[in-house]
Amino acid sequence: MDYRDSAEEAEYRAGLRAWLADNVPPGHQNATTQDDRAAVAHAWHKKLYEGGYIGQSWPVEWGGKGLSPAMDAILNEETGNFNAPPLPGTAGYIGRALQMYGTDEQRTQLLPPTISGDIHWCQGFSEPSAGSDLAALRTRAVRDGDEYVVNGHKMWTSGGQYSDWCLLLARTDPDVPKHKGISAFLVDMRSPGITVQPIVLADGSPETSEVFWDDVRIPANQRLGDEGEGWRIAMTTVSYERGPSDIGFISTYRKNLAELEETAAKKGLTDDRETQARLARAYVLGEVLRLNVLQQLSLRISGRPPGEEGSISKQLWTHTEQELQHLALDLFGADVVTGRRPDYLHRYFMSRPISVYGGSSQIQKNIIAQRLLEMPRK
Amino acid sequence: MDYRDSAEEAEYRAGLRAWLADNVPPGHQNATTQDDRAAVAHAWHKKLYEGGYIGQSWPVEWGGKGLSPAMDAILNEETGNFNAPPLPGTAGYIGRALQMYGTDEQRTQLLPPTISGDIHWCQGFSEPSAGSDLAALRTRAVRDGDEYVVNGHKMWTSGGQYSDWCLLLARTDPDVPKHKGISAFLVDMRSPGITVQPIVLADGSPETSEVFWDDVRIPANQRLGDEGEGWRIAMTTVSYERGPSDIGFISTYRKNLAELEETAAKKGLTDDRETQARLARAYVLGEVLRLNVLQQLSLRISGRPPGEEGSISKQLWTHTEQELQHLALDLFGADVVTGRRPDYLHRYFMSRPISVYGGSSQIQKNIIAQRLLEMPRK
Amino acid sequence: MYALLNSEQLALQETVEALATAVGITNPVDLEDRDPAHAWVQLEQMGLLELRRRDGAAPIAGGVEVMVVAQALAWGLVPVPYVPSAVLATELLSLAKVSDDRVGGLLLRPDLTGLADSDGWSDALIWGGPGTSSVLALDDGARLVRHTLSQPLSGNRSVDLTQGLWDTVPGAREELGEPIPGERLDAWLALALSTISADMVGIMRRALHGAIAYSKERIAYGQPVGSFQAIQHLAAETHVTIEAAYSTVCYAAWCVDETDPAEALLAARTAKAYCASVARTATENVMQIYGGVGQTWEHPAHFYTRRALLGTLLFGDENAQLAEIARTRLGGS
Amino acid sequence: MYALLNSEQLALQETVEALATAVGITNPVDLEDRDPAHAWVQLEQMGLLELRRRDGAAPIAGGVEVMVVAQALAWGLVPVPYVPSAVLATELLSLAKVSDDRVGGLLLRPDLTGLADSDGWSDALIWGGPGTSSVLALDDGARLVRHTLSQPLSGNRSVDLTQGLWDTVPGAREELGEPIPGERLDAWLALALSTISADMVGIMRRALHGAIAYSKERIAYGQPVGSFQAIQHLAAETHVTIEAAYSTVCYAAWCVDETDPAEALLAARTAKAYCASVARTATENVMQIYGGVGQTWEHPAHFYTRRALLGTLLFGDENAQLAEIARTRLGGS
Repeated sequence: MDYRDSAEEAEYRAGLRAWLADNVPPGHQNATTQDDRAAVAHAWHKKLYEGGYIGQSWPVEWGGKGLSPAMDAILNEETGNFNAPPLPGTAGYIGRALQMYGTDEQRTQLLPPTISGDIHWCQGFSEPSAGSDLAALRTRAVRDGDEYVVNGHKMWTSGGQYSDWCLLLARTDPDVPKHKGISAFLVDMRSPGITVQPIVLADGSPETSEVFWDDVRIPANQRLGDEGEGWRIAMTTVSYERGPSDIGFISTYRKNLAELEETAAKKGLTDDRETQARLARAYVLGEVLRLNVLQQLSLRISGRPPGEEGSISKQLWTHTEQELQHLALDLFGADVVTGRRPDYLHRYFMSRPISVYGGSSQIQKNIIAQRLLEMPRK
Repeated sequence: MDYRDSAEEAEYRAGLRAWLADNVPPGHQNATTQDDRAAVAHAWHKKLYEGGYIGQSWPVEWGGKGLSPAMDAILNEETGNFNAPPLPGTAGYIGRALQMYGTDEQRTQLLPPTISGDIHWCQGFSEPSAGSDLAALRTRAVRDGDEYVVNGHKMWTSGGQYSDWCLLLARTDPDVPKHKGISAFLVDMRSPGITVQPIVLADGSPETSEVFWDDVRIPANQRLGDEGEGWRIAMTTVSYERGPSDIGFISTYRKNLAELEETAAKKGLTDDRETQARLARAYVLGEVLRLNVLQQLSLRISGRPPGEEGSISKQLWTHTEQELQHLALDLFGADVVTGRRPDYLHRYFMSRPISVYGGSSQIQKNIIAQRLLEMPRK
Repeated sequence: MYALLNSEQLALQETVEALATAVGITNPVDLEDRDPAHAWVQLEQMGLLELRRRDGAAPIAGGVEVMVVAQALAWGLVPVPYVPSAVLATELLSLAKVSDDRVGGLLLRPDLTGLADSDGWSDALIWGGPGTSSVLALDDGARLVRHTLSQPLSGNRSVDLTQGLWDTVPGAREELGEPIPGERLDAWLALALSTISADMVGIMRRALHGAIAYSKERIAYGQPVGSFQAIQHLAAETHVTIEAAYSTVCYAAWCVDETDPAEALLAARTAKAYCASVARTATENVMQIYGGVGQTWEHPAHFYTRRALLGTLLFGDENAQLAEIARTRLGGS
Repeated sequence: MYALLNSEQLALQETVEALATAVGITNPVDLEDRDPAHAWVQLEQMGLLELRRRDGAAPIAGGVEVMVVAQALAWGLVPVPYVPSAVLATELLSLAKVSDDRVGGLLLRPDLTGLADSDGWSDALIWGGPGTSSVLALDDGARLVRHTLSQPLSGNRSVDLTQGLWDTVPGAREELGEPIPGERLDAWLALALSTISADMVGIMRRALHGAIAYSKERIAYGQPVGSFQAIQHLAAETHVTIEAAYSTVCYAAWCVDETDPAEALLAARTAKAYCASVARTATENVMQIYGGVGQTWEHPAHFYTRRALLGTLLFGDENAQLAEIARTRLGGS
């Protein structure tokens, strides 16, 4: 056990800090509309790529740096320390899916621009009647010569409006058990028949999108993996999506907590014992999550692929973020309900679906009980 | 809606208060051993009977007073206000079982001494492998001429050592579905073959008992109800047992909260804002329970027998009592863990099984969801 | 003793629930399509705006009837300022012995913990409807002050899409009627807290009602999600807290006109403390049962959450009530 | 960066867990049948009592190894005063540069929040084993004070049946060694908090481990109770908090010897705050999963609860830690 940087890690960190000092875009926090935030994210991806900070732990042959997964954690931590925009998460896990399941042709075509930020991805998994029970998805892909023809309706396609490509799950065989009839596709979002519409979240802000697929034709060589392999690909992909470290959560959390502390101080609340205790408790929960993620990252450093223990982080992440937003409401509720702090209202409503998406809290607990604790299924 | 006493209720209350002023035994709180507490309870039962305060809402023909169920609530409230010992709960619900299911002979034999406190009852329901799933009970009663021969092992027989009679559930037919093969019996605890052993609870105090039944012979005319009717009798009985008002919980709770407030004041903690808030919260929870119980009592006043809404009170009661003991630990934990307040340790450990006995919290939530909210069973 | 609604009160509940279902909001489109003035007129025609006017010394209807109406209107998400205007402003005017036309709303402190005092009006917020043209506050001497607005309200600041909070606008200030005795003000505060709590119970009940109906229809893993024990227990826990909240609100509402004001205020603070401690969680649990769809603007789940958030704060959150309860019970500061 | 045990540390864990399982307590009868002195001798023979002695400037083993041992001994409910005696008293002697025989225990304030100061000895409590013959405290000048007891301890006051707390008895007082610099005392406190937290994690893990095993065997309604979603989720929630607690304890234990004392103390307070916030609930959940049998004296469930209750308070409960964390992070009083 050693939480200190190794020589290699320390060198990496020093270089990164120097680079961040020069490159974090000033004022990027002022981007509050979805469009502005997407623009910031895309520009930041490009900049990270130019600095050599994309795909740290990917193999060199696929455009990565071949570094230890520890560098991912350092990157997360330091971008947080420098108040940088969030790291591009989607590129990370879709890139892995391409590496693990793509053909040489697909990798050659798509990995370089994915890494460089020349193309951006969305995920076409969930549907109106397939959420937690993702395998119930109904979007059909029917083989027609050298193409598949896709019809269906996808929900919760984050960034659908800003994406060039989509990793799509669709049913290619309706006659086999539900998990076995699903295939994965790499789809150019400019294909005719794709319609993206924003989904407006509870606070009134468009945050994600739904995508309608009407007779969309996909070349057969854009199928990822074999027919029927879609479920396995999705599960692997999701396991890389689940970790809070992969999505820059911890750095954002620290920023938001620091901001709450400042607001409390400005309002003269930091002399109040209960406020002190609650802010300290939020710090503790953030540390709990950070330290748990470090242990899971250490499993990866030691060569273990992400497994069910990711459900533990997901639960901690959910609790930590939802509690932080509860704290904001409890401390500054009057400002929130009277419209003086729309940012807190936004964050509050954004914190609620964390216990729903990426496998609801109920599903995570099933996984923990049945797979980690080996409790009996009915 | 009217929370005020009716003229009849007010008169009853005034008479009761005058009687309590003269009759509450001084120093009864000093009874801390199980033996002493049983002696206090039995003496108090006798005294209540002499004063006419047993069976307030029972029919006059069975030795009751034929009063409105509201008088039960007043009795509960005022005995609490006067710091009297707990009301005899077992007599109440076993008396009801006798009234509803007993033969004339059984009623004539057993109701009068049950009311007068000349005999005391215990309940032989649970078994080592039949707790929440009570219908899985294995104790067998085999018909042998004019008798049944009982063999088995009962757990959680509260007051087993101090009881003269037992309401026993035993399986009379192992070949029908489990709920249908159970019968109820009225058993003299002096019958040969009955062995009572104390069960020591987690804090080290004997609180209840287990009872071993070895070839115990019960006259067939001591069966309560028909063969196979035991499950229905048990459920009716339990529904009268479940309400916190039936077991004097609310008055005990108020006493215990007042005592915590005094202890906090003595320690100079009542100037502390957090302590104030937590004590106030305990008051609120006590009121929540009291007011919910009043509404359920009103259903009975209006003629409805107790139903599934009793599960709501049970959940509130569990939460309220467990939270009060948590509060005691949080305020005076150092005194508890260093042996200076064995009473708080005792109450803490006594609060834990509330979420287990009389239908665990999990079972209560099943009942609420499936029967009150009509959510679908699998 | 009878702690439940009597047959007349049940009939009132049924009537107002039917009205509320007809004129209330069930989705964001309704917010634009439905005219709140229409609902208001219907309430007026049914005499529901008059409940706290005095017929001699006694109000036309008691705290329990007010609770029934407030709860039913919240159940239907009827976007009218019933509580601030028809109940609380009317009651203030009655207590000050002012025979006056209807008053639109109340002037609240910026933190919503109570009526604004006459010093801090520039920061104060108006709790009322879009057509409010005058608001009430109290001066230091417990004398009612009316502020007649010189221009129409604009820019609803409220997070709750079905209740209005507005910046105050300039206007004329005048003192009204007789000073209100402290004891009567306590009773008024008890009415305020119990009515706001009743509103919260209405919200919570309707929210859970919808989620349970959804859980019976929505299929996952081949069965209704409402058949999973985790969802059943979440619903059951929520139901327990809502029914418990209702129990406290009934007593608080009854006390308003039937007990001495100190007891009424303690009962009302108890109800508000409990409702404020469970309302957010209840509506969050409802959003969780709805899953993804419950997170969207198009779905009414957030309407309930928003109204619960506002209700939690109006006239003081749980902590504020607990502090006052502690002062009553334990003495001290 | 590697936030997990390395292979040597894993081997140590395995060894001590095996020992702990062999000499620990699994039911109340063991308390009378098993001789704690025997367990102590085995720990001694394995060199585990020496980990915090100094070999030159550095201790023989670091905070991580101490954590591993403390957690494993708690896992086995080994009724020996390992933490107060072998870890914390030994560390104090090392810091004061005293080469001394083993010291039995520590003298704690009556509220268990820390070492007693020299004024309040009559109320102080001894945290140690039944054979403790001398205890350590600190005087105002941060000088170590040894109190040699003139008579044997009697009457264990501890709620925890596997750890001793005793009234102090008269004895001879002597100052020992060099004053300990404030920074070193901070590091010592970090060691204390992280080791107590490690003990709590060991308790929680073992408690849940047993309950899960039981849930696979115990049949209700024709199936193992562990197959019900409600029980699965209760176990899952408990598991999450325990693993989270472990994550904080690892970092805190590592910091003891590897970071500056201020960082180590913050990490240790973080771990203790979190462990104290979850331990009671975790052991209560375990009692709930066991159902009726988990409420009885004969069953070991209450052993875990008792040890969790004591651990929660030793050197300050969650509130005490949060207050200090707030002082560090927010400044002020």
